[in-house]
Amino acid sequence: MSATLSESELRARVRKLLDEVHPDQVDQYTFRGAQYDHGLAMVHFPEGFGGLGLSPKMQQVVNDELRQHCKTVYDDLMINPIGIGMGAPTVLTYAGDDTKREVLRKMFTGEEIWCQLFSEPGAGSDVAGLATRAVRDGDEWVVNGQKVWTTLAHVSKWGMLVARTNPDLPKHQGMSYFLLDMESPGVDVRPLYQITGEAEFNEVFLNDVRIPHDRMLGAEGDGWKVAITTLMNERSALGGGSGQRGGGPIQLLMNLWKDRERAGRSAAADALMRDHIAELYVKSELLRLTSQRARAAQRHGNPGPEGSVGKLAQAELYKKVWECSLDVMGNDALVYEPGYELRRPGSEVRSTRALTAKYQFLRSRANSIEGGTSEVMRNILGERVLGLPGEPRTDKNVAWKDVPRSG
Amino acid sequence: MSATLSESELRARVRKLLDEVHPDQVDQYTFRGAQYDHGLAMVHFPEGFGGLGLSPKMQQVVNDELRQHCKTVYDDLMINPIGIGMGAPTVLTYAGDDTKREVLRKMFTGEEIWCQLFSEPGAGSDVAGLATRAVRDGDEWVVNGQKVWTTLAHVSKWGMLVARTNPDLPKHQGMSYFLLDMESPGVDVRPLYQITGEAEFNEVFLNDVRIPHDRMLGAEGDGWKVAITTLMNERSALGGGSGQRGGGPIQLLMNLWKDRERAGRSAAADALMRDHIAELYVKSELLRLTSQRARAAQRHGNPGPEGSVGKLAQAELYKKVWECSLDVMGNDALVYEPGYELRRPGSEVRSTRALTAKYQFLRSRANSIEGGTSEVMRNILGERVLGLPGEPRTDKNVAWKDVPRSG
Amino acid sequence: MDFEFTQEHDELRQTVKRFLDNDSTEQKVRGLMATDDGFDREVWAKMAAQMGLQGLIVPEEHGGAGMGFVELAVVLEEMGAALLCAPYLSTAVLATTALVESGDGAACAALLPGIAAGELLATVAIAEPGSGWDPTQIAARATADADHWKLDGEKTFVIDGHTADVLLVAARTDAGLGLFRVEAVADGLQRELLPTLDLTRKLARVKLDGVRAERVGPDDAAALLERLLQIGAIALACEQAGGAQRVLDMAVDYAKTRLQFGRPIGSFQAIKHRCADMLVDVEFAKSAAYHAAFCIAERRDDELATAANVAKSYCSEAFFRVANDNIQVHGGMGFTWEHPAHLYFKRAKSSAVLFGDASAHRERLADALGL
Amino acid sequence: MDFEFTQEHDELRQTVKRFLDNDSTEQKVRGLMATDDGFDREVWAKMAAQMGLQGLIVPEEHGGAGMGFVELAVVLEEMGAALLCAPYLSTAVLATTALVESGDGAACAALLPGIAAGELLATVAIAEPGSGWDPTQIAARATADADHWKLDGEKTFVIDGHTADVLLVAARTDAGLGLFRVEAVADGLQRELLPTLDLTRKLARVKLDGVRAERVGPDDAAALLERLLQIGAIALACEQAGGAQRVLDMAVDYAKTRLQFGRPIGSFQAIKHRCADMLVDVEFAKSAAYHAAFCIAERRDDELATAANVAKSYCSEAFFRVANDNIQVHGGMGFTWEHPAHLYFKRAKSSAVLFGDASAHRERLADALGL
Repeated sequence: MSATLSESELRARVRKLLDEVHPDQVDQYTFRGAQYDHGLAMVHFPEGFGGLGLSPKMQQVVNDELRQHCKTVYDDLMINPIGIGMGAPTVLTYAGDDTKREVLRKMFTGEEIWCQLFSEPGAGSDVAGLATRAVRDGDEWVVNGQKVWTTLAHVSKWGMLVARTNPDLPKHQGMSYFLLDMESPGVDVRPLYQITGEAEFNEVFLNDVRIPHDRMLGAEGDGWKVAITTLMNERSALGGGSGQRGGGPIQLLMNLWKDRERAGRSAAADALMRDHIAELYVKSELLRLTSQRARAAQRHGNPGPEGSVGKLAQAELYKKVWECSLDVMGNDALVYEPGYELRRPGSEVRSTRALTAKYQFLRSRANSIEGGTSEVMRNILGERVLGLPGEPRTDKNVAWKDVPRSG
Repeated sequence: MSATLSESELRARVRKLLDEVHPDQVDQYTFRGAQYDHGLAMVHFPEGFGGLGLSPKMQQVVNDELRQHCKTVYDDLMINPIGIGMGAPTVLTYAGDDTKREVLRKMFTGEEIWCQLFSEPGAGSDVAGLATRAVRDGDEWVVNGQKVWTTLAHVSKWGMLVARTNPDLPKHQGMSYFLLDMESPGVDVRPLYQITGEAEFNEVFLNDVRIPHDRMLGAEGDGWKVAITTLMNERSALGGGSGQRGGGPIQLLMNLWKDRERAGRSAAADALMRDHIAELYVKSELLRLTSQRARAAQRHGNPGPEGSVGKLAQAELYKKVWECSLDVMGNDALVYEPGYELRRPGSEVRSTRALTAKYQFLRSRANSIEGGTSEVMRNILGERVLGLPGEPRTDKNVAWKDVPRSG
Repeated sequence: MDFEFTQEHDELRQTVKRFLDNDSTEQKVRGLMATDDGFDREVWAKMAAQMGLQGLIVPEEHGGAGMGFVELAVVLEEMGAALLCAPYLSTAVLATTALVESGDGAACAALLPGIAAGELLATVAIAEPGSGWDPTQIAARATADADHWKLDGEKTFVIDGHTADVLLVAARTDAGLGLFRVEAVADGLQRELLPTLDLTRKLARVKLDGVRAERVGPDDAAALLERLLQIGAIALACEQAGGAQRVLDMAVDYAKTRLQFGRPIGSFQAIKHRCADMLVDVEFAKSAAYHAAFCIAERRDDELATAANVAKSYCSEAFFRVANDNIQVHGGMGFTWEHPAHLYFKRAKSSAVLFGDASAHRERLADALGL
Repeated sequence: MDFEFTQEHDELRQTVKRFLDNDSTEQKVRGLMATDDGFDREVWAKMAAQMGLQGLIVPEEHGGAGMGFVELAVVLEEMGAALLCAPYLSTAVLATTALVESGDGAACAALLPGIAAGELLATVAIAEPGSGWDPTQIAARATADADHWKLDGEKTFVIDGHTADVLLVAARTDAGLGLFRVEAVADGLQRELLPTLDLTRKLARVKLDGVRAERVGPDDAAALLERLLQIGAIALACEQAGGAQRVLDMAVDYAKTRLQFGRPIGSFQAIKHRCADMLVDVEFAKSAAYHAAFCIAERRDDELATAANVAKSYCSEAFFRVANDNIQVHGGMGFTWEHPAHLYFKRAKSSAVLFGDASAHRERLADALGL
């Protein structure tokens, strides 16, 4: 019945929800719990699991209506980015109803944060080479290994874990996928400090951690397939550039330049910098326009290669923009107020453009690494977009345990 | 006896030669024939074959003495670059005395020019993948195939040919090396015109060409080994940069810049160009200094990586220098006097700097291709200098005929 | 809106592509580039008769199709990809734009029908020896003489100037800059074909010695000339985007089929990653060219200068980079006369210079951005 | 002659290397960079007592080894490779050079023995807030006051300025620029440690409020300051060459041992070719630094300015590139605090800025070349 729900009927349901409980009056958990119970959390999910079995597009209608009537507007990706963005679709596809009931509501309300336990020190670009072992012991699996680059692990209740359950099979075949209760004994989460001194990420050590068998998602050996579902839903930094002409990093750079101290710089140095900033402006603008072109092509049903170049282009461009920002500062680039302090990132906004630029200068070194290195992106563009042949593979049809590996 | 010849004794021999026959009075063939007969052609060759069995360094003494006493000074590498530079050491190592007698004297006088028949359309960077076939027929070999990039083939008497004599062996093992009389029936030399309209190179088509068995150098199947001897003696553009500070291409660029027409160019454009030229000057200077450093290290008996980076660095730098030269010309880059004419390169000097720069702008596109592409050079630096591992090879231990190939 | 290409655009592209595949093959390009005229009059007539390409942006009242710059961009992109040898940029883009934008009804009525019919060749003459593309540096003089004007001066880098029937010449009057129509057969007009680096695009030097001329458009044509140069730059950017795509295709095809060490060279990361970087250049170049074309078509005049500067600066450098990379991917073969790679390389260089190079456009952009 | 390194140079290098391997381990660097002093006084004393490194270029008459800049270059290269945290550049290079080149026998006799003995820390103060490294922009004033001078003004980016016992301060007199010796304990001197991007090199801001000073060297010290800045730039270039070699080694080692997809990542051309390009940068950087060092050592004064501009512009950019590439080769690991890659990256940036960045040096070079 609800599959035939019209847009106006849906809007009416939202207003009904708001009549019962209003986000401006109750706390996050209460309101979002009610939203979930009304099937207005993820409308394409089945009834009883936060949805109404509608088309995913209809969620826009709900959000729109909420925005119209409420001052307090929650952003799913702020509340539980990995849970709602990647965990929910995976759970929907692979978990049993009991598990769905157990985790989805608290995921949506934000009571239980999620993280993703795929990357390992020895398996970076080669995620499928992972070495964390899970060994069956009765109704449980015993897990040993180390994960890394785990955002939010230090505040997470649930981890989406891929581990190797059969090392005798080729690498892609011997993995299984588990929901790990991060409060289990043997789970040790440690901050991983970065070049900036901040720890956005964690290392997660798994030492004889026991997971009940019924927390496996998909069948034994299906781990890679399930992981792909998770990764397909990654709200990756798509490389769309800034939405606004001249917005984003280039805007900050241009403002830094316009406000620069003019003393001590020659006319020739100014000319060089102007040309360089103009060049970066051109590329920023083309990053934006290319993403706009990709969206237009998608709307017209014939997406082309324009949608695939963004990640690579953006990573390389933004690094240059932040480098140029430091060049604009001249000698002031020597100081890094307020110094480095090893800590968790806060939500504070940096007090000056210069401080933001200095932070980003360091932080952006990871642009060409995280979410797929620029080398991996060039492989993807070369092979999947241009159709160039792959390299000879030595790790494909061999038992995982026989593939040489480090770390 | 002659191994103990002192430098002054050697100088005396040169003066004796000059007493008998003087280059300022006789023609090239007569004088260089006499020089050969006196053992002063290539002093490290055996007596009777143009030498005196001395150390190779002693040739410098001869050349020095000749320069002191003669106006007419011949440069081996102008007279028969491939013959004297690469053919002679190969003949010395692998040919029988009859062959040596037949070819070395006329090679040295320049009566018989030599060329090298290694590269093929289907075997560029992968020289050892060559496909020209030689099939034994009694006392002869019958050769079919095509060679390319053959400098001087159109004026050559002798070609150093590598052909495949056993396609059932892995690629490096099934080749043999021949001396080919370029006047043999079935040898067809055609000019290969380049981007500039000039034909510095040739294509050589071999159609049922017959070569006597005793013109094979080395044993059957030793072709690659013999070819390496030839290639090791290649006076490659070592990438030494210009000998003089600020000399070579950068000098021409700087002069073009200093003589430029100033109209129509903004101060900012000038500042950009100055910075760019200064950058190219820095790199040109460092190319020169690095080669000087390599020579110093060699003198001290501990050559390091500094000697190996020149080819790559020079190729990439010179392309940029010539590109910048065109940028300096502004709109004048649109014209290419005196137009293109498909022809053999002449010895004419181009009448203006601008014409030279335009020609070099086009010609230099090949810098990063000929004598080893920049990709191959980076492989060599990575593997041989830095010791990084090679790629998985699929063409090494397989019969040549089973290796996929194109062209 | 930007990038909203319709089915009609796709069909136009296919039609033009088919035509070029037949009538602008590499062999024909090589034949024509060796001639002085530099184009095939039969093919030119066919372009007009069968497809009306010369009249694409000529208003319907003057015998054209009355289309906009988005359609023209599609056509230019394909012509740039095929290196079409024809006076299309000069006649159907530059001269036509100059006439239409001049608002000079009489001049339009006199010339546009002939252009649209493929019977009249026209061009514009702006640059002068020793000066760049900056109209403020124009030295050629126009002097009023009874009911007409007389022109004196020298123009150069006039696209197809040696074959044009009519030249629209920028010259200085006491009132400022003007645009003047000169017949090719007029007394005192001397034309000389220049030996070009890029043989597929012919350029001429034109000497004017008291040549009779008619004024086209307003007394002060400075704004018209500026707009004409911007549109010319965008037209070149469209050609460059097309040329860039073609050399990428060439490089990728070769990388797939050329085997070395028993593998396609495209399976080596050195080649694969170069192609990937070329792809980024090509996609960015298209975004730049298309966006600028939409700006013209939709008369977003406040964005036009920036769009032109972005497009010409980026497309010039991108086309040059990929044309250069294409030679490298092809190895020795890419460096021969018989392979087409050098034709694109030379076109890339010449179109980078025409109407101002990348750094000149960035300088104007920096001014506009208040940097 | 350029590049004629002797066996003694090689032995010196090995000695310094061994010392640094023990006393400037990564762990020690990390410990010291977190302190305010930024160096270990025990190690400093050991450097002087066991190796006489602080007195390397101090003339023998003042208690030094009387060596030249080639030997110093070898030492600086190794210190740059190890990121030694110590006031060596400030004390043993800059202040020592200033004193020796000043020709001021009294000042040399007063200070150099202490420097050579490792008992006195000294530095030079040139740059001021809002001005660059151009001595003509110096605003600090020196006023004659009875038998001494009084200094007023503000200096910044003073290397080890917070720990130095003596500061040699550039200031303006009525006669031009002068160099003045100030005791750290003098009244009116305020020193503040700056929070630096590069924690391994400490910088301070120094305020001078009527501080008592002694003149060092000539009345007009403009040429002395220029030479000092050139030599300082060359010293940094030597450090940069050493740092560049170290990050290349780091990247290559990692590329050999790190396996992905069953292969060492160095077997992939993407990584291998990046390392090859890094090698070119490193070798060119060394050529630049060594050549400049020989120019100083052999007093080829006419070549010095050019050599300094070539060395500082190239080595600054090369070290930055390879330090950046090293992070990329290491992937996520290279981006962590616990890996040393970021220490070199930050050092590369800070040393690129100190004493003028690459484009400033190229501008001076262009002037000198008459471009």
